[in-house]
Amino acid sequence: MRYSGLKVITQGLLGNKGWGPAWRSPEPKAEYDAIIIGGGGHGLSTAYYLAKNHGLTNIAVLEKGYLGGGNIGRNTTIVRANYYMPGNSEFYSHSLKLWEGLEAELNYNVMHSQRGQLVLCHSDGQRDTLARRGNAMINQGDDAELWSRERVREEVPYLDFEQTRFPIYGGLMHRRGGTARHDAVAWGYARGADRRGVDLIQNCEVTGIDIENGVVRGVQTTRGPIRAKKVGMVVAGRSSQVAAMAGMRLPIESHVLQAFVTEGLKPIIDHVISFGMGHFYISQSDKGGLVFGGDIDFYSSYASRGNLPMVEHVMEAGMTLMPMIGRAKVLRSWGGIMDMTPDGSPIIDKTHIEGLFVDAGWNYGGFKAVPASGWCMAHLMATGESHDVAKRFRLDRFRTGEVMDEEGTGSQHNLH
Amino acid sequence: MKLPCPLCGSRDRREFYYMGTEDYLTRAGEGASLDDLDNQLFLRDNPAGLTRDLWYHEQGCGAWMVVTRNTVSHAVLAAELVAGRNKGAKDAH
Amino acid sequence: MPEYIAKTALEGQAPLSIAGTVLMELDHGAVTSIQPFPGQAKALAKTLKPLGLAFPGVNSFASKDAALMVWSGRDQAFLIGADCPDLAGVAAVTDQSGAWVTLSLSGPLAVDALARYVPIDLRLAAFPVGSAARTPVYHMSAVVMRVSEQGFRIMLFRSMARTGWHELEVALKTLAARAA
Amino acid sequence: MRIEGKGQIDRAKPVSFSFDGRSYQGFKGDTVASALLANGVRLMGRSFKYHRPRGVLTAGSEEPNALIEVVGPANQTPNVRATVQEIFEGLVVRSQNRWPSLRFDLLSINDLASPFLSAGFYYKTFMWPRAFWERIYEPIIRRAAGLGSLSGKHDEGHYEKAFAFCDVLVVGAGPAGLMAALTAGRAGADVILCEEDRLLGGRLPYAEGQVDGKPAADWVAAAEAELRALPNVRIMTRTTVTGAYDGGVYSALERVGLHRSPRPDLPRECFWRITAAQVVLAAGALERPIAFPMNDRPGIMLASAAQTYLHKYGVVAGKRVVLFANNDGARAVARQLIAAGVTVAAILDSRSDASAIEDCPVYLGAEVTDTKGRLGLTAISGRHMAGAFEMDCDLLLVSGGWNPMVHLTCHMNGRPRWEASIAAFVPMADAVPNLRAAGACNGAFSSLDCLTEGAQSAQSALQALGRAPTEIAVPRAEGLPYTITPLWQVEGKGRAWLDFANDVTTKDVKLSAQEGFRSVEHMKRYTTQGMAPDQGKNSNVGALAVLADATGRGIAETGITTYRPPYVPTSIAAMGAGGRGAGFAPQRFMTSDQASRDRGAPMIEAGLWYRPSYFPKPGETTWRQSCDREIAYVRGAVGVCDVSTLGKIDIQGRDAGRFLDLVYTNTFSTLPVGRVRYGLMLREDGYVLDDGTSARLAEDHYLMTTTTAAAGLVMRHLDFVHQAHCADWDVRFISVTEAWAQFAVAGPKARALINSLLDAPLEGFPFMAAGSLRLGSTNARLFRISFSGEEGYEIAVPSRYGEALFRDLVARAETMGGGPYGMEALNVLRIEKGLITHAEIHGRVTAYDIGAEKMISAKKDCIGKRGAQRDGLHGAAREQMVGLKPVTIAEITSGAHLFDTAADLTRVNSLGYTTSVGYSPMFDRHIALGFLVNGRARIGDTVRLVDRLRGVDVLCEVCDPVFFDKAGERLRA
Repeated sequence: MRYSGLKVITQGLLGNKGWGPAWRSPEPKAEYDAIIIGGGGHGLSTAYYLAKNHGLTNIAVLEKGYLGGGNIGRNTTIVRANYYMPGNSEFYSHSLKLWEGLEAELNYNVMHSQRGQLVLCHSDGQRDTLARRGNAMINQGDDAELWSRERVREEVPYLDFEQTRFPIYGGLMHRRGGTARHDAVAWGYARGADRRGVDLIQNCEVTGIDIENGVVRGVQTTRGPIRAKKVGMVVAGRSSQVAAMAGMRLPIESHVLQAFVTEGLKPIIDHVISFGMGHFYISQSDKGGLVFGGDIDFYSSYASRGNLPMVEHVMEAGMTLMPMIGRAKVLRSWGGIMDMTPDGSPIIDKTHIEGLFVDAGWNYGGFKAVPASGWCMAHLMATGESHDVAKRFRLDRFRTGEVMDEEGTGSQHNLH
Repeated sequence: MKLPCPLCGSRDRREFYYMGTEDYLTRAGEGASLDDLDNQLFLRDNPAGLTRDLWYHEQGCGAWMVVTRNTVSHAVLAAELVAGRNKGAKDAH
Repeated sequence: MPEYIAKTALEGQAPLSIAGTVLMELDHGAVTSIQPFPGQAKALAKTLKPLGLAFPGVNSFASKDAALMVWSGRDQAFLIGADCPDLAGVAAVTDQSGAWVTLSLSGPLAVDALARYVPIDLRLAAFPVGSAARTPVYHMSAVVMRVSEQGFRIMLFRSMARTGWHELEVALKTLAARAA
Repeated sequence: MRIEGKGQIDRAKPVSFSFDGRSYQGFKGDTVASALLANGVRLMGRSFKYHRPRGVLTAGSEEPNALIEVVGPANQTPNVRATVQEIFEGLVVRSQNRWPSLRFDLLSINDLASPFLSAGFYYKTFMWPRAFWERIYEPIIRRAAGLGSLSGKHDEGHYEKAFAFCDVLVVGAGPAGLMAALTAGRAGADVILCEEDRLLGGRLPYAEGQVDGKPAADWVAAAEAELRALPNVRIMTRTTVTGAYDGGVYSALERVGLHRSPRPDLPRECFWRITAAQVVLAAGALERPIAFPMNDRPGIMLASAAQTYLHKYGVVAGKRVVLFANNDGARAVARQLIAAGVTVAAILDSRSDASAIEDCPVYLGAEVTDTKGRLGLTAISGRHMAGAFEMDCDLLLVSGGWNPMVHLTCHMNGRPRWEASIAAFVPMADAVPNLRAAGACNGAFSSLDCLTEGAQSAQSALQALGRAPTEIAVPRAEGLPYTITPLWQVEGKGRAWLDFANDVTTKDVKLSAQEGFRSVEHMKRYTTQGMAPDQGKNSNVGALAVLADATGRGIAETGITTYRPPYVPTSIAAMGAGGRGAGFAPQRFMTSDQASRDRGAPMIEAGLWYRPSYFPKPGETTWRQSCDREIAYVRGAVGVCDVSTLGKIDIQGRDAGRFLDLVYTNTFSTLPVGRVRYGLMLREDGYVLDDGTSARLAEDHYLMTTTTAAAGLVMRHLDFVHQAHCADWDVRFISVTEAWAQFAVAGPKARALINSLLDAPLEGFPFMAAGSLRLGSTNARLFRISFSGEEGYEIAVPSRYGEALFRDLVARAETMGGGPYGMEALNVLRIEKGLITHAEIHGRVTAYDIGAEKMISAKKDCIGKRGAQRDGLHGAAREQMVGLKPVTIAEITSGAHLFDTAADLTRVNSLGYTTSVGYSPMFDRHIALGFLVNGRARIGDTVRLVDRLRGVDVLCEVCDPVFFDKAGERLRA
C-alpha cells in the first residue's frame, strides 16, 4: 500500500480499518542467496539495496529481537556529513545524499530535517581545526560555513556568551546537517525491503555460522539451520560475538553511550548544536523533547545503561554552555552499545572466509551512516568488491597503520 | 559504579581512568610480529561477560590496576595492582 | 642580588566564617614528597625516626609537634611542616611547598560542605580522625585529611586554590541558607 | 470544596497564589492542584496532541494531565505537576500548551481531526513536495507539539549536588518503608529514609482500621517521632529516589526550595548520589485507570487520588460522586467520602460477583461507556447487569487496580514478572544487587503485609550487613486479601484513553497491532504510548493488556517496555549543579596571573589554565601592534614569558635514565649531568604523543618537561609504562608542575638580564645547559633552552616566589628595551623557527611526518617503536611538515588546504593543510607551518593555499619549516 496524505484522509474517514501490515512475518526458508544477520538500520538498508540495486531478492534478514531494536532505536538522531579524513569524507557525503532522497525512495516519512548543525569552537586552535574540517567538507562537495562569535550570537542567542567556562569563539555551520526520526528509518527500510521480497525474520537469533573449508555455508539459528551462499554480519553492538562464531577476533571494543531526552517543550532549539569542549550535543525533536548526549561511559560494556559520572558531566556541560535548558527535566536516559574501533572509523569489508562479510565498528556515528552503509555493504556482498566510497574501511588497516583517526586520539578504542 | 582500588579501597568510578583490556600489558616490543602488535593494541575478545581490564586511579593514588569485571551485569569481582600482578602487592605502600 | 617575597596561594585571603564553620588558608610551611626506592623501607624508617614519624599507611596521616606526614598516593607521602632529613639513595624527594594550597575547614557544617564535592564516605566510622584520602574535591585532585570530628585539612593544587575556595564558600552559604 | 476537620494542611496559614492571572487562596500544605480543586477549578491543562481539556487524574508526581508552568522572577519552569507543586505566598503559575486561553484553545481543532491523526499518521504523509518538510510541515508540527515552554533565558536558579552514604537506604516512607527504617534504625544501622512527599506515612493514614490498636495516622506519627529521635537515621522528605546504578549508588532528587519563596543561596533542588550497602525498596503502588470511552474529562480521577485529596487536603473535587472500580479496595474511598458527608451517587463495580452492600447504590457488572461535559464532567452513561443507565455526576472516581512501582528494580535491566493474582507486574528478586522490594511495590497490598514485609526486608538487610537481627514485633493491622478482576478497556463508541499525556487511545494500540507493530517496543514507538512525562506510569500496563488482546497473546508473553532512570523527570540544572559558568572545570591560575592582569593583558584559556594573550601598551589599538612589539623584544632585546604551565615531572633513581630511554625515542641515559636534551615521545601505536626537553640535574635525577596540553596525559602514560612494564626498576617520579614557577627569558639581551640577577655572570653555560643557582635565599634552576630561536633561558623558582620573580624579570627587561610577551608573540616566534606544538602533533602525525624519524634510536627499543615501523606510518604518500610563505603579500589562514596550482579544488586533489599561521615581522608577511604530501621533496615548489570558508586563495612557496637561522647560531651565541 502506497502511503500519502490522501490515503491518510480516506483511511481516516473509513475508521483506519484498511491499513495493512507494514511488513510480512514470514517463516524462514531453508536456503537463501544471502543472509543479513541483524535487523537494525544497517542490516535493513543492506537488504533493501541488495534487492533494489542488485536485484537480489531471495534474501533474509535475521533479527534476534524486533526490527530496529538496536542502536537505531536508541541514538540522538543526528545526520551530518562533516568529516575531515579521506575515506570518511566521501562516504558520509554519499550517505547524506541518500538521506536527502530517502522519503521519496522509501515512501515513508523519516522526518529528515536539515535544520543545520553547529559545532562550536572555544579557542583559536579549535577554530583552525574546524576550518580545516570545513574546507574538507567543501572540497568534498558538501557545505560548511565558519561562523564568528557574533554570528553565533545572532543565531543562537541563548548560549552563555559571558560566563561559560570555555568562551565561544565561533562555530562551523553545516546547513545540510540535521536530524531524522530514528525508528522511522528502520521501519521505512524494513517496509521497502519487504515490498521487494526480502524476508524479515524477527525473533530469530543466529547461534552459529557454518563454514566449510574456508567458505561460508549458512547459519544456525534458534529457528533452525538456514543455508546461504553469502552471509553479512551487520550487528554493530554485538559484532564481536557474531564474528567469534566464525572464529574471528575483531578490532572492536564495546562501550555504552548514554543519551537523554527531556519532557516536551515548545520550540526553543532550532539546530543541532555541539559543544567543542564538553562533549555535549543537543537538538530538539519534533515532539518537543530536548535530545542530547555526550561521551561514552568509557568502560567496555554490553549493559545498554550507564552510570552517573557521565550523566552529571553531560548535564554540567549543558549548564555551562546553555544554562537556559536548566529547567527542562530529563524524562528518560538510555544507553546504546557502540562498536568502538581503534581509529573511530567503521569497517565494511570481506573477511578471510569466502562469502562472509562484515559491516561493523560504527563507533558513535552509525545512525547517519545507515543509507550509505547499506548501499556499500550491498555492493560488496553482491559484487565482491568494495564500493568506491567505502574502500578505506578495511579490516586490516590497523595492522598496516592506514587509519582514519579523525580525533587523533590514537589506538585506544574508547577515545574516539 | 564503584571500583575496589587495591590501595585506597572502594571508590567511585569518577576517580578512575579507563584504558582497555589487559592485552595492553603484553607489549609488542622491537622485533615483534605484526600479529603481536595487533593483539596488543587492536584486536579484542570483547567478551559479553567476564573481562579483565586496566583502570588508573587518576584522581586518587595513581595506581594502575587490573579489574575483573562483568561487561553485562557490571559486577566487579576483583582488582589487583598492575605493578604487583606477578608478585602480589607486598611492596606497595 | 634580589630578595624575593614568598606568597602562599591565597595570600591575604581572610578566613570565612559561616554559621560557626570556618574556612581558611593554612600556611603549611614546607611540603616534601617522599617516594621510597625499592627495598628502602627500613632505611627510610630509620631516617624518619628522629622526627617521631613513620612512613604513613595508606589512607592515613600522623603528626608529631608541628610536623605531619600524610600518605599521598602509591609509594608516596608528603612530609609537611618540617625540614626533610637527607634521604639520598633511600627515597626520591621533591620540594612541593609551593605546589599546594592547604584549606582548613572546621565546624558543624564542615562534613556536609565537603560531602557536596567529595565522593568518598565521610562518616566518622569510615573516615575517622587521622584518615587521609587522595580523592577529588569536585573536579580537583586533592588530599583530604580529617583532623577532628568536624575538622578537615584539604590540599589542592596551588593553581586551583581560587576555584577550591569558591566551591567551599558556595557550599557553606548554601547549607546556611537551607538551615535558615 | 473543603471538608471541615480534614486534611494535613495548616488552616491558620492562608496562602495566596495566582493561576492564569487569577488570584486564589489555599492553605500552607496545599499543592496547586488541591488548592485549585478546593476553589472549584477542575480544568488545569490541555492534552498534548488533541488539546483536550484536562483536570487532575492523580495526587502525585505521576500526574499526566495537570502540568503547569511556574513563573519565577527570572525564569519560568515548564511541565510542573500541579499535584506536587506546593503553594507559597506569591506563587505564580499558569496553564500551558494552549492558545489563546485554557478554556478556549484554538488547537482543540485537532480533536475534530483525530480520525486523521491516528498512530503513526505522520510517517505516511508530509512527504511531498520535499522542500515543504523543513519550511512548512515541520515548523507547524513543532509549534503544535511540545508542552510547556522555557524562557530562553539563562537559568539563574541555584542548585546543588551532594554525596551520602548509608548502611540501609529505605526508599519510600509508607507502612513498609517506616517499618523497614524502624527495624534497621533500632538495630543501629545507618539509615537514610527517602520520601517523595513532604509527609511520612504514604497511604497508611488513609487506611481503614487501626494499626497497633490506634488510628493509623497516630501510629505513623509515633513511628516518625521514634525515627527522628534515632541519631543513626536520616529522614529526607521531598526527596525522590530517581535511579539505581552500579555499586549500590542511587540518585535522588530533593526539592529544597521549590516550595518556598526564592531567596539568595537557597538551592531550588539538590541532586543526591547515595551509596547504600543495602536497600529496602518500599516505593508503593500506583492506582491505574480504566480505558473506557471518553475517560479523560476534568472531573474523572483515580479513586486513590480522591482519597488523598480528602485526607491530606480536606478537599473533595465534586458534589456528586460516582465510583467505577474492578476491585474491593476502592470501596473504602466511597465509604470515607460518605462519612465525610459527600454524596456518592453510585458504585459501579465491573465485577458481577462482588458485594453489593454499601451505604450507597451499588451496581454490579457495570461499565461506564460514555461521559459528558466539555470542560468538566457533568454526566456519565453506561450499562450494568440490569441494563443501560445515565447518571449526572461531577466527579467520577476510577480504580482499575494497582501497579507496584517496580521501576528501580528495572534500572539495571531487570524485568518484572507478571503476577496474575493481582493482575500486575511485580519485581524479580535480585534484579538489583542488595535491593529488596517490600510492601505494595512488591505486590503486597494490605497494611499488615506492608508492615510485615518492611520489617522482614530490613531484617534481611541487617543480616547481609553482618548485624545481629533484632526481635521485631510487627504491629497488628488490616490484613484483608486483595481481590481484583482485571478490566482494561470498555468497548464503546468514543475514544478510550490509555496514555492521557500523549493522547494514545485503545484504537491507536489496535491500529499498531494491525499494521504489524506487534512487539511491545514497536507499539510504544509507533504510538508514543508511555513516552510522555509520566513515562507510562498510569498507562503502560493497560496499554500492553490491550496489545495482548489485539495480538491474541497473554500479558506475560507480550512483556513490558523497559523502565529507565530517572523515576521522576529531573531538571538538567539539578543533575548539572555546579556546572554553570566557570564551574564546569577548575580554573588554573599561574603565579604571574595578577601581574599580567595588572598590565591589562587579556587572559585566554589554555586547557584549564589562563595565559596572557598579549600585553597592551597605551596607544596600541590592535592586538597585532602589541604582538609585533613583543616579538621585537625577543628578536631585538629581551622578552619575558611565564611558561609555568608546561608539565614538569621530576624523575629520580638509578634507573631513571633507563626509564627515559624507554619512554623517549632518543637516548637520555647518555645525557651528561647539567645538560638538557630535546625528546620525542610516541604512543604505543607509533604516532607522536608529545615532545619536550629533559634535563639531567644529577646522576640519578632528571627533570622532564611536557607540553601544557599533554601534561596530564604524559603523567598517566609514564605511570602506565612504569607500573606495567618496569615496576621493579629503581625509578620514582612525581609531578612538580605546580611546585615551580618557570619563566622564559629570551633575546639578545637575555644573558645580560640573567646576569643582573647573579653575583657573578654566567660562564660556561652553553645552549642546552642546566644548573641550579640561588637568588638571594631562594633556590632556583636555570636552563638554557629556547622556543624562539634566540638565546634563551628558562629560570625556575619555587612557586611561592613566582610572582615576585616575574615582576622583577619584567621590570629588568623593561630597563633593557624589552618586556613581557604573551601567547600571540610566543606563537609567531616558534613558527618562525619551525618549532611544533600540538597544533602540529595533533595525534595523526608520525616522527617521519615531522622529519624526526632519525630521533628514533636504532640502538634501543622504546614505546611506539614497533608501531612506528608499520608501512602506513612513513613514506612519500604521507603529508610531511613544511613551511609556507605567500609568494605575494597576502593574509593566509590556518586550516586552509593545499593544492597544486593547476588542480581543481576537490577533496581528491587536496595535498595537505596549514596548522599554524602568524604574521612574521621579520619577513613582513604571514608565514605558516603545514603538512604537504611528500612535502620535503617539494621545497621550492609553489602550491595554492585555499581556505574556502574564509575566502583565501594564495600562492605559497613551500619552504623548510625553519624559516631562519637553521644552523642555530643565534641561540648558541
